[in-house]
Amino acid sequence: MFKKILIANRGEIAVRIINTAREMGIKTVAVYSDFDRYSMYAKLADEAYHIGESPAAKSYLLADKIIEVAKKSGAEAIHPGYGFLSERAFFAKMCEDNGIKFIGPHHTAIEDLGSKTKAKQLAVKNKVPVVAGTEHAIKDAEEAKTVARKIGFPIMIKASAGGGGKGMRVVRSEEELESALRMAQNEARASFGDDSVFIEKYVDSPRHIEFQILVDEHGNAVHLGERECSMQRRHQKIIEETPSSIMDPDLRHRMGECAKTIALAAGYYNAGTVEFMVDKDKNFYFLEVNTRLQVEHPITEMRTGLDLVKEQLKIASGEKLSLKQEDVKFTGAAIECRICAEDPDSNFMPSTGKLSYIGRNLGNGMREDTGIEQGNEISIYYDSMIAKLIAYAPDRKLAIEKMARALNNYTVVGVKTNISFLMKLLECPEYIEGDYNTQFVERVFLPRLEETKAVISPELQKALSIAGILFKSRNEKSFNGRTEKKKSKRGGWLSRKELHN
Amino acid sequence: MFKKILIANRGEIAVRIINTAREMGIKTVAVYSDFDRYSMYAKLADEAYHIGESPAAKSYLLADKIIEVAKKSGAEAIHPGYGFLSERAFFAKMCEDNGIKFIGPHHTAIEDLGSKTKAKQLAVKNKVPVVAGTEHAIKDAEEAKTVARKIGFPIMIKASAGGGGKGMRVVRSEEELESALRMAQNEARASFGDDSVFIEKYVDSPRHIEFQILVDEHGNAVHLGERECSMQRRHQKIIEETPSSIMDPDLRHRMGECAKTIALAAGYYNAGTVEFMVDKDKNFYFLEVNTRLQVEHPITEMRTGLDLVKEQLKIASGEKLSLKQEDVKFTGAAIECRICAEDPDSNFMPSTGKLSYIGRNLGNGMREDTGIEQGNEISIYYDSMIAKLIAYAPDRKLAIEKMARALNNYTVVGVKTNISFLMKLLECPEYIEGDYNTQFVERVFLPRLEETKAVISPELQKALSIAGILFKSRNEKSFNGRTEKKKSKRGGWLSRKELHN
Amino acid sequence: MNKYFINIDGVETPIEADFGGNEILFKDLGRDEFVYKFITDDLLLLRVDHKNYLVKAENVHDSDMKNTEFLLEHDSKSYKVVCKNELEVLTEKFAASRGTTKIKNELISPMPGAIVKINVKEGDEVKKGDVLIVLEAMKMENELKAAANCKVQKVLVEEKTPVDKNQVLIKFEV
Amino acid sequence: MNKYFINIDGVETPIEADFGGNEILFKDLGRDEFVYKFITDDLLLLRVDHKNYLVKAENVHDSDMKNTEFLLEHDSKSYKVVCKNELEVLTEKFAASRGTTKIKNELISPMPGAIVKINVKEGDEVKKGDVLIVLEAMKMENELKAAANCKVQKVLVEEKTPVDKNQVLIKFEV
Repeated sequence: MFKKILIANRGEIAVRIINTAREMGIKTVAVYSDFDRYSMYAKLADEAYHIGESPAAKSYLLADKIIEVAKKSGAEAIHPGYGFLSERAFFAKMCEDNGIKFIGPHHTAIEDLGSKTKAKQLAVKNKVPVVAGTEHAIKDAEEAKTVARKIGFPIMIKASAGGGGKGMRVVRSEEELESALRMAQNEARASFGDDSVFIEKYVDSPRHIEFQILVDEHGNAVHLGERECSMQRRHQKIIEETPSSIMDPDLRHRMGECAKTIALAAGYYNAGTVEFMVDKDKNFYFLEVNTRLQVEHPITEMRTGLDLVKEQLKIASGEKLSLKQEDVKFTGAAIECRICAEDPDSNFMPSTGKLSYIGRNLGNGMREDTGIEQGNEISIYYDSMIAKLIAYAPDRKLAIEKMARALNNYTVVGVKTNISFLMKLLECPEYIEGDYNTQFVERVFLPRLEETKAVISPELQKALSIAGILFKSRNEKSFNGRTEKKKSKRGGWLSRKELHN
Repeated sequence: MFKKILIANRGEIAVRIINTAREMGIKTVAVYSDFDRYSMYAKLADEAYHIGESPAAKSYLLADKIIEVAKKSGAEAIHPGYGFLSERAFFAKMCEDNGIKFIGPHHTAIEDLGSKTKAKQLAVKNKVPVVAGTEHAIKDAEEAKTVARKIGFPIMIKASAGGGGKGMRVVRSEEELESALRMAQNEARASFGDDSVFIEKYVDSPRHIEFQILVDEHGNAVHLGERECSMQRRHQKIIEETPSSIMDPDLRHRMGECAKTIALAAGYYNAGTVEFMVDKDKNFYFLEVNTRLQVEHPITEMRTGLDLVKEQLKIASGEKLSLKQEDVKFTGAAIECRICAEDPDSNFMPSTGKLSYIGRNLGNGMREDTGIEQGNEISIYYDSMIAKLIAYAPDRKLAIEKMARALNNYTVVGVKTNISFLMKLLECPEYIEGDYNTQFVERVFLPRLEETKAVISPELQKALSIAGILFKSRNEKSFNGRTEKKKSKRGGWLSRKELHN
Repeated sequence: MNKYFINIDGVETPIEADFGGNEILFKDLGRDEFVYKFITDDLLLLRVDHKNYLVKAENVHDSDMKNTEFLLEHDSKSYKVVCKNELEVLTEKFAASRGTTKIKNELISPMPGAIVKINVKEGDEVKKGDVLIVLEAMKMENELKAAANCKVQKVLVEEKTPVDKNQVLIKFEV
Repeated sequence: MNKYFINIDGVETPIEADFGGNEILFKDLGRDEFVYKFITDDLLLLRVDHKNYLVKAENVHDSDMKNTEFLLEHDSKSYKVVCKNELEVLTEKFAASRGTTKIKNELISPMPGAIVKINVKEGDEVKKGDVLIVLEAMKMENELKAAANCKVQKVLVEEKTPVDKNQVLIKFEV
């Protein structure tokens, strides 16, 4: 096993990787931008190196710089996390050329699977079902039009190198096509440094279900079951859970086998995720392979008892998988909610600012993966995730109850968050019944939210009145330039006497 | 099921109970002393009532006052937590007399089992093995001497109403007897309001192993396996774990059956804990029954997947146990460490003060039960526990690795803590091998600690030198009455420029 | 005791209250006792008749905040609480009698970011919902749309330049 | 650059260092660069040669703290770091040459609590290890013992009364 690894990432996933490494006795090297100099992960790692300015393009995407730090610090391997350089074949190759182990697949497998077009060809060749569409990058608007006419609208434009909903556009008519193509290409270029996109038939209201796989360098593969990721908004996952309410053992077996087949056909090794669309009749279609750890991997960890980062490290160091398919046991139900700094009331606009207070109450059955501490700042440079809350319980109903309780007790001051939005989602009957698809949030839930008006009880009316007066009085004091404001800033007591004198 | 319950307790156990109640849709009523007006649990409950001054005798032990609040608030039941009134038969009876359900056993069972002497008589009658000694309260020093001579020194004096090591004294010779008896009686009176004590033969270096049981009002009982609690200092548990390294299925079955037998013989219902001593040859002796939830109950929850507070609530509302003994499944290994505000370098003297900073990094496999937030104060009024950390993993080795990692990342500023002490305990070979008993800490570990001297590497020498200079420079600035000190108090950045200008 | 007029979420009849110490007298609603603590500047723990309310003020630090309008969040729901004292009510009546009117005639950047694209130029007539500017922030492209039909008077920013929160991007003719 | 003399955990030879900006020059140990941040008053994140050190000062708020002695905790181990500048070293040498000596002649309460029992009275000769006072705090009885053989000059407290931290309980004859 490695003695020291470098983590080419930041935030919660860097913390997550440091934790497992430390438990295994492996030293960790963090890299940081100006902004992250004293961030939680840079503090927790054994060593930390500055690699550049705050914008990712000037730090976390600087492959050369990161390789240089790995060599200087004596790190034997690099864990790329998710995002940034994690799915860039050239970076995996650079590691290899410099004698550093890339904790991920071989660069040729990233190329073959990371490109959605190539992956699709591979799926077709191995009899894994796919949706109709192009199997190669679209050259220009003319070709896009030809293809679209052939398979018929609605169609979907997708970035070949994509993920996380970036560079994706649904097009319902020919007029929209040209501008949508351009925007998708722009986003793809900005996000992945590669503007190639492809087109496929748009399956209406599918479920998004993905399978976690583990494959070693010796050709052994297991799948760790599904993750239901249909609760999305603009292709951004909001809530993930396992098991999926539509899954049965037979379907799980068939989809899991397809997932393994495609990975083995590509010569893939590492942990990985094979994404599928599932339609109303439980037909499934291969979508793409994410050749890295997923944001939502913890729910699989809870339900299988495995540590996926540990499995990645063991695979990368050449070990054989320690378990066979029949050893994988599924227990209980797990749900993940992503708490983000965004304003659901203003079209989910990201919200920046300093987190002056974070109040948590996790307790029994709750896990939190975060890279943020009270006093930290949410900046414009990186994504808006504050924390992932993961509930785990013997069954789904109990897991939902735990999650609702923990969300209700999670208080963030300083930025707007999606916590209330998440709570409303958890409470809605479609979610409780497990009866939702990728269109649910945008087509059903958001319009319904706009119609709903909170009912205010006389008790609450009184309490809000008093609260308003107290905030008002406090501000008036502080406008008058008194010292009370300063006192309360330190989180101390502000007695009635102080306030009303 | 109840619609509203009152929690006659404070701190982490009140938070713990509120959480389960909320998950079950039950409203909660907190009671608070002056000190706890805005404590975490009093904030989290749906309602909160002031019941008196900070000393427990003037608030949390005021049974009348608590019953009054229960009636006023419309609470149907009272959960007593642990400590305070949780094992006082008169309080259970008061609840009953006032038409409020006591979430615990019938008051007669508390009397019979809560008294160690009566419990011992019951054990003997039901053929559960016990240690030689008195089966009734000692009248005076004369009687103590007679008994001690009969069973032979060393002997143990124990409070009948006791728990948590209070009112316990080991006596090795007749000279020590009288003063030890007096101190034990004093402590027992102060802690439990009852100074009756009894005497038994002192078993040298036993293990302390306890069994969690659940018994309903319909005569159904299950045991949930053992908790190994031998890692103690002055009868205070430090680290608890399950399973115990000495346990085998046959011994577990025999001890578990004894635990159920004694509970059923006493007409007990509720969750409960039956404590045993186990000697080197795996002979076990019944010690006592704790007729309430234990501090260390979370490790049993992790290993069985059950929520013990939920089970208590279901039993108290008259439901039958939903599981039989064969339904109880044990998975993985769980360890609990109690993080306390105390100074291991000064004879574990409790440490009081404001917690100006709490840094945590829990993540995968760690649970924290706490009632403390950053900015809160550890006072002289209540116990010194800051938090319980619980590690859960597929096996014991992995659980230890997780715990060590999480402890290392748990930073408390403002009071001294036992964190470094806990870490050293986790790392010692006897703990890793599971080869320890109740005498290990005091006889082996502490003396060894005193001999050990930290080795300082040249790198660390440099770092500590710089740290010393930085603290010194910072203080000099602040002594000069400049503003830098204030800035850093708010946890903000203190740039090199600010500091050295 | 000070008199306040409170209006929650635009309900027609405002609540009147006399406030002082740890007591409040609501007109028509009776007298209540309460205790409270500011956990931070923006977070208030309030206990009225023994019931806990954790109330967060969402707009305390908005630079354009008036001290009469509070966006308060409780139990994950938001409420607009307008809270005026006697003087403010009087001042307002006076201003209203003089017929002051204000129309938003600017497009303001809702957050710090970089201008990716500007779709309009001086003199353009735009319709409500037209995309005026594409702003990139936090790795996402955000479209800033026209709030009403109007005419562009001046574009104050250029493509590929960074902008601050609340920076004026476009001025419209009124 | 300022010169410092540092001694860690009583090691014989002190370290000499020239300190300034974000650089330090150790005599015999070479030059190092570092960055740092005070997370709180008592908690320092220090990065020397890219290695992280989270260092906690345990005695910064002790009222009797001298600014030359620091009890620092790192990686759950404690170290006594004595850190003097040139002036302090000189002052000390001067004091030593005049032969100043100090002996603790008081029993001080280590924490706030209540006196449960007093075992001695004025004039008593006590031996090292004798229990002088039983102090109850945090529901535990704590025995305060004599640090050396000595004679009680005055008992300053009474049974069943509360005491503060650092309050003088007993004075001894020297």
